[in-house]
Amino acid sequence: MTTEQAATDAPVTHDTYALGRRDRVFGLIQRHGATAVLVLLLAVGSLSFSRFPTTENLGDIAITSSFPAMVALGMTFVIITGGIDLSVGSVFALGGVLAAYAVRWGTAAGLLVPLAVCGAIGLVQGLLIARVRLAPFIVTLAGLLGARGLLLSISHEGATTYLIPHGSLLARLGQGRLFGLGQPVYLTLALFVIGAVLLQRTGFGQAVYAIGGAEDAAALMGVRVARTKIIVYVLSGTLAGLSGALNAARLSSGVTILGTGMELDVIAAVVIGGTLLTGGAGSVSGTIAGVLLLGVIQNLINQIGDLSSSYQQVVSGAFLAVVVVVQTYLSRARRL
Amino acid sequence: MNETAVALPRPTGGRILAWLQNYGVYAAIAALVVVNIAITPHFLTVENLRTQLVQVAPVVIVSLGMALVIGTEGVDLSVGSVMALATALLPLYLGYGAGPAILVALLGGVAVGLVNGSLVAFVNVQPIVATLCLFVGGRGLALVLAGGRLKDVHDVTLLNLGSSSVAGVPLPVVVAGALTLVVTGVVRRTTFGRQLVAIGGNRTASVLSGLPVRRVLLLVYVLSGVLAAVAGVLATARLQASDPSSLGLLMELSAITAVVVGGTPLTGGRVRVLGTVAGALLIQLVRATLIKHNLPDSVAQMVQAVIILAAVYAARGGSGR
Amino acid sequence: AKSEKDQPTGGGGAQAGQVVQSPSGSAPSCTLSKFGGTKFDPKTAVVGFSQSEKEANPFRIAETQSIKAEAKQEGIAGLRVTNGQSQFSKQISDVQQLIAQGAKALVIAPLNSDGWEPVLQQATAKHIPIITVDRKINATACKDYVTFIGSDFYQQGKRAADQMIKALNGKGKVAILLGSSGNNVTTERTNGFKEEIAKQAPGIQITFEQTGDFAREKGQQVTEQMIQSHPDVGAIYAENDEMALGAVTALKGAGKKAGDVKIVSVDGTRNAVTQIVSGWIYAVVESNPRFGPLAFQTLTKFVNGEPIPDKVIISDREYDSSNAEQSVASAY
Amino acid sequence: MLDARDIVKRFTGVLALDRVSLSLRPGEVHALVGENGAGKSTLIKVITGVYRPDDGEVRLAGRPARFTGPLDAGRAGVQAVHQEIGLVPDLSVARNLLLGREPRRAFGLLDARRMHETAARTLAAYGVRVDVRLPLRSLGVGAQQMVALARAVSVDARVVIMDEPTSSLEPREVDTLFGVIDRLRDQGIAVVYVSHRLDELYRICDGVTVLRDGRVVHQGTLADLNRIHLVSLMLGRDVAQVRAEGVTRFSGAHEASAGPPVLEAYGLSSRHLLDGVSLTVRPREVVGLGGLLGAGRTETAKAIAGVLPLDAGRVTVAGLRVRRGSATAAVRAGIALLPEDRKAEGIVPTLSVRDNIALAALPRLARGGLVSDARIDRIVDTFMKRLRIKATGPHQPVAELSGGNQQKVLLARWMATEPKVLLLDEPTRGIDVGAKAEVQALVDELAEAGLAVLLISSDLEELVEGSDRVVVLKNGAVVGELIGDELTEEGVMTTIAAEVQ
Ligand SMILES: Nc1ncnc2c1ncn2[C@@H]1O[C@H](COP(=O)(O)OP(=O)(O)OP(=O)(O)O)[C@@H](O)[C@H]1O
Ligand SMILES: Nc1ncnc2c1ncn2[C@@H]1O[C@H](COP(=O)(O)OP(=O)(O)OP(=O)(O)O)[C@@H](O)[C@H]1O
Ligand SMILES: [Mg+2]
Ligand SMILES: [Mg+2]
Repeated sequence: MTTEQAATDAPVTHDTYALGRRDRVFGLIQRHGATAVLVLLLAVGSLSFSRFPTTENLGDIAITSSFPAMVALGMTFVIITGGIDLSVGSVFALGGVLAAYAVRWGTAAGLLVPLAVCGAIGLVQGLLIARVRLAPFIVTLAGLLGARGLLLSISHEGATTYLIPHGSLLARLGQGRLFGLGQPVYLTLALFVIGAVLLQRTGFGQAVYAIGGAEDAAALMGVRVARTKIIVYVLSGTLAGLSGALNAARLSSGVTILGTGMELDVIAAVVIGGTLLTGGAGSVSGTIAGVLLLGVIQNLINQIGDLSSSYQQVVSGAFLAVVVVVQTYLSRARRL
Repeated sequence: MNETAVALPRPTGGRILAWLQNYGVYAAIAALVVVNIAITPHFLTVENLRTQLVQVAPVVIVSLGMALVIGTEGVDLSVGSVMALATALLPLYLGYGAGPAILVALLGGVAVGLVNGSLVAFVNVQPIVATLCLFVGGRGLALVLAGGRLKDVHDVTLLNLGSSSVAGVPLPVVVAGALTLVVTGVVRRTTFGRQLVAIGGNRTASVLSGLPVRRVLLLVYVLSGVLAAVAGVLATARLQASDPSSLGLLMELSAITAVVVGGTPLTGGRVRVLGTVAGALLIQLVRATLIKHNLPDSVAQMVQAVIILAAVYAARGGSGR
Repeated sequence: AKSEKDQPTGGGGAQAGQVVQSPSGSAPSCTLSKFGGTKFDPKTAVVGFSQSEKEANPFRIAETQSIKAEAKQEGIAGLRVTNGQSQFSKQISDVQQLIAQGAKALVIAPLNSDGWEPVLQQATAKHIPIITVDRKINATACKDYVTFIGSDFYQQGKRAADQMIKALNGKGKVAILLGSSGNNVTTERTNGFKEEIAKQAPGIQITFEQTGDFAREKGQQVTEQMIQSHPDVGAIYAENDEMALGAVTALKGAGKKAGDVKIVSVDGTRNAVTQIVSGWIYAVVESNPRFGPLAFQTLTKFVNGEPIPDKVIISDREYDSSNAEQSVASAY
Repeated sequence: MLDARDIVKRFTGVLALDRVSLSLRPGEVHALVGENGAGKSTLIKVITGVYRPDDGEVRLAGRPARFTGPLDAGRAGVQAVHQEIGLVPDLSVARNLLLGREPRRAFGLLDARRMHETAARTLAAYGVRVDVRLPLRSLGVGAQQMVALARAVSVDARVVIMDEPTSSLEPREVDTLFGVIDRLRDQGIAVVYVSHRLDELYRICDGVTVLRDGRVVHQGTLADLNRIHLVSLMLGRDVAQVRAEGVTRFSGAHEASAGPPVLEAYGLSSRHLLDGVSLTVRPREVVGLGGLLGAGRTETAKAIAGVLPLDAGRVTVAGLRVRRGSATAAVRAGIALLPEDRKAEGIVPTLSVRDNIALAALPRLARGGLVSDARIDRIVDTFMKRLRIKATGPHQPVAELSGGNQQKVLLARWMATEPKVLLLDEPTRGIDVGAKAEVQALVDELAEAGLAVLLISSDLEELVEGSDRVVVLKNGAVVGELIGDELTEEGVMTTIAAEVQ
């Protein structure tokens, strides 16, 4: 039968396998380059600063990173679809204020209200992007303004800071510790596991990658492009809201001045994690490494002791550059 | 957009919509002006016109560079920091007179542009991240140079840049206008201009067609840097002080918004210079209106969000980023 | 590099350190034992100072400098300084890191009054005395933290209002250049001002209030817009000097004369005081940033077991045409 | 089975479909033919619900079917393989093949292992033996096309539509494909088959629909319609005229000059892709590159054009060495590469036809960095006429042109640079008979004019007819060369089949 013959005469495929090995190695490095750099940095830090590798210090890094991490998780999905979400910073802050505002009606409200509102913001953005086909950058930029405005109007132009009463369930949720680590850390880890499964092991995840890789092709292959996009932005909004709410619980107050510039940090973390802003490639594990990387950098800068605030910025800029360059060399983003 | 992209359901409309897509910004501006004439006291005065133009001039100049960068499917987040850098460099060299000082400031812009450009063109770092590095570090550097403190500027020549005017037109506006013409020329008339949109449209094809892709990219980011530096100098002259800590904060977002509202898609491959200028004007008018009517910050921000969306909806070019 | 002729930059030195207002809080009551801490020697111990914003404006520069200078003078070797870069989350983790680095005492300039829960928990667990400077922390003194040293922003607002009333002798239209939204300082300086005006001078209306984000450029731009839309405004209350100076530039640009529009502001930076002399600014309410001496005095007292008040309000000066000339030198 | 009735589709400017009807019987293989831009792809997209028709309706098994999109159509059993391969390059082969219907485990989680097994098995039946975990990108266009086919057919379909499926297939792959189509026919599945390769049509199609300028000009059984007649219908010229011109073909007139070769490539090597490929082309000579998919022909071309990073080897043009790994240098040296993948590597979709044509020649059309629109217009005008590019005007966005016309635009782009060496990778892929003949004639003409031409084509007939000499590649190495009367389709096939010594 013809197929048999075709099969036997098909090109010798050892070269494709070689190609395969090389490509898989690339993929591996691309996914774990950030982790490599992170390990390196941890080693350097531990060797140079005695105060760095203490459980307390590392614990602090973990808890501090866990909030941006949740936001970055949502951002990872968005960026893999080839989109971007600039609104997360404001939404994060809004989530916190809403939680503190709504907790008067009970813990449930304290969590659900921010999730609902922030999810709704994500929904609106998703609709505008997927259905009206406006550029994500601009839509979410508007989202950034809108959410901040909403926050200000709730808090009377930021004049009132709502408090989360001591010992309330919500407060304990954010402040409680387990085996010496803050509870949010575990929640974050759990969310990332779920995220990884969602991305790698479900049809939705496949759709996300497909859309980022080639939206038109994906559409022709019957992927529900619009629906997937909308879900992704809802996800991002909700996670930002959740992170904000938990952070408020930890601070036991809805601080109004949070989250400015957070979006860029988060995007940087995701990209350093090996996710391509062009979409179609990326991983959740990389993102967590990226977030921790930024956290560690901050911590190390403080370890160095009294750098002036301006120098601190210069250093973290330089750090970022180095990391990004290394990251890019590890994972050749553009092939020809 | 390619065959299949066109295939995806696109809102197709009659002439009006087609017209709107090209002239949406201008329509929006017109509308806003009319509204203001109706509701805002003392709006239709020369002084007011002056104020708006003078305030928008730096934004326009930065947006011009941003438009070019976006044309190559890139983005430059560092523009705000470049402005800070320029303003920080100025007073350090004013001792030699305004000319040299300004020159140094512009060189600062070139330097930043070179770094951004090399990261993007040679290392293939994604533009947003590449420029993020200097977005963070640049302002820090500026503050280091300035010793962290604001300095008053007394040099008359420099101050004149901000205050004097040619035939009744304030100098910053003249500069902005001139630069607009230059950039228009670059995009329309020069090989460089044609090549940069081609690169934005399809980088692989551009490489295969033997375009000097790397050189073009490098140059684009340098241009963006220089223009931002110019804006920084003008802003300093107007403020009559060098304030690296706050000058040009959030400028990158204003500029990007101006460009996109002006009808240049973030997907690259197209540059609309005049649209960009209009975009900047629109945003300026919106902000002015909100301030003049003394709206609280909360409302102001939400209204801005809505108007930006409306404008982009009207001026919607291709879809994508 | 060769810069222009010398700038009138102050900041350095300890001239015009802070003067404690006759302790308006409760009488000295908080002691080490009451707080539950243990005695230690500040000179040898690690002492952390957490600054909230970049040292990029006169106030912060002077503040940090004064802390560092005083520490040197007192021979406190183990001073560690962090900077929150205006990001609250960062300041929180900064302080936590200071604790992790074994700080025995903390001096904090909070970016925000609320949201210190995690820090306070860690600190109290280790009985680390916290002294907050320039802004309060909303918690119980002598339990969560030891004491607060600083100005009373509400008072500053009130005093600005009084100056304003003098300037307009009781009637006219006033514009406010607000600080950045959501900031405690903004809120209190606004409330103090408004309530005093309402109480003392019903003849004065506040017809315009927009945020200038504590920045000169924004202050200038907003003022320019205001001059067009509210030409009848006779005075401007700027919630910090930078915005006031921006307003001055704007007025000059609009061809106004010095004194046409009365400006009252808060801070007392050297630039502002100079503008009083030249007549562009009517009066400035000082907000003295030189916390170093007072902070370390208080700390030493405290660890030596002496009682300290749970609130140390410093007496801020006021600059106006009468004293500006001779005070310029001592402004920061 | 499937009925499309009086379909009308308008695009801004063009009436792409004008009351087109098409009806299929179960087990029928129906040929859909027409010039480039006749409306074939558009019709297919209307049927599969990608476009909404401005008028008319599609009926499936008697009932009106208003598909909301490909997914919907697929569910109803209407599958399509689109002209531009509708797959995602960065996803793995397996995921591309099974996207949307992956084998599941508990909780609806994907079963990666079974997914890879299934994928490997399915593809093997199409003669594609690759590691299915690789990103699709790493496969050649041909292989990708096979994946797309496998994807469309492997779901239980009632109608399968193939838009130019063979445009990048080897004769052997074509056989495989036809085997598949026969199977479909036996299962009573209706097939719509779009191709510009007439001989293929006659091999497998029963019915035929001829489109011209969006209108149906003939419908019937293919057997009743001889080749010449078919062509005349497509081109809209009368039979005599067509017979006079000959359906296609190279004149083969030009005499390769005996002079020194203008293009010399020595030992081009690149890990996994090429090892030591050497070849020379003299002026006025057309050298063909033969080989199976993945033999490395595209790689060879790209290496010469300086876009494939090389481990070893050098390229000289007219004796002058070309800087390695620089496309710019290659272009300056006079090398022009017409890429295989028109959409990804060729057109700049955001630009107009005019700007696309002028792109490569810009430096030559400019003085001191300033472009002269007059000169550009002149060039563009000449080539649009000369290549009969079908567009509403020089300012129409190139993305709106039909595949064939886009190809012509790319040819024009390179001719405008007046190159010394022309590398053509699948130059007639997806081009209609009329245009094909033009292009082939053009290639002759260019050779006549003294160019050195390197021709890559999966269409053996074209390769043999068009080339003076064919170099055969296998696994990235030269395995033979055929000149003169050994240069026949059989000759090439046997050389390919022969084991490497
Ligand atoms: N998205 C679009 N916008 C405007 N015009 C279009 C669009 N798509 C196709 N056209 C026009 O519709 C006509 C039919 O195009 P189509 O792609 O169906 O031709 P085709 O028969 O597939 O040609 P080919 O054999 O080259 O693929 C052409 O004139 C083309 O220019
Ligand atoms: N049928 C196939 N089976 C396995 N691998 C393939 C197949 N087709 C292509 N490949 C892989 O794709 C890579 C590039 O193939 P490509 O098609 O570019 O080569 P080519 O000789 O130019 O083929 P063509 O020009 O006919 O498309 C090859 O190295 C090969 O590993
Ligand atoms: Mg077609
Ligand atoms: Mg090929």
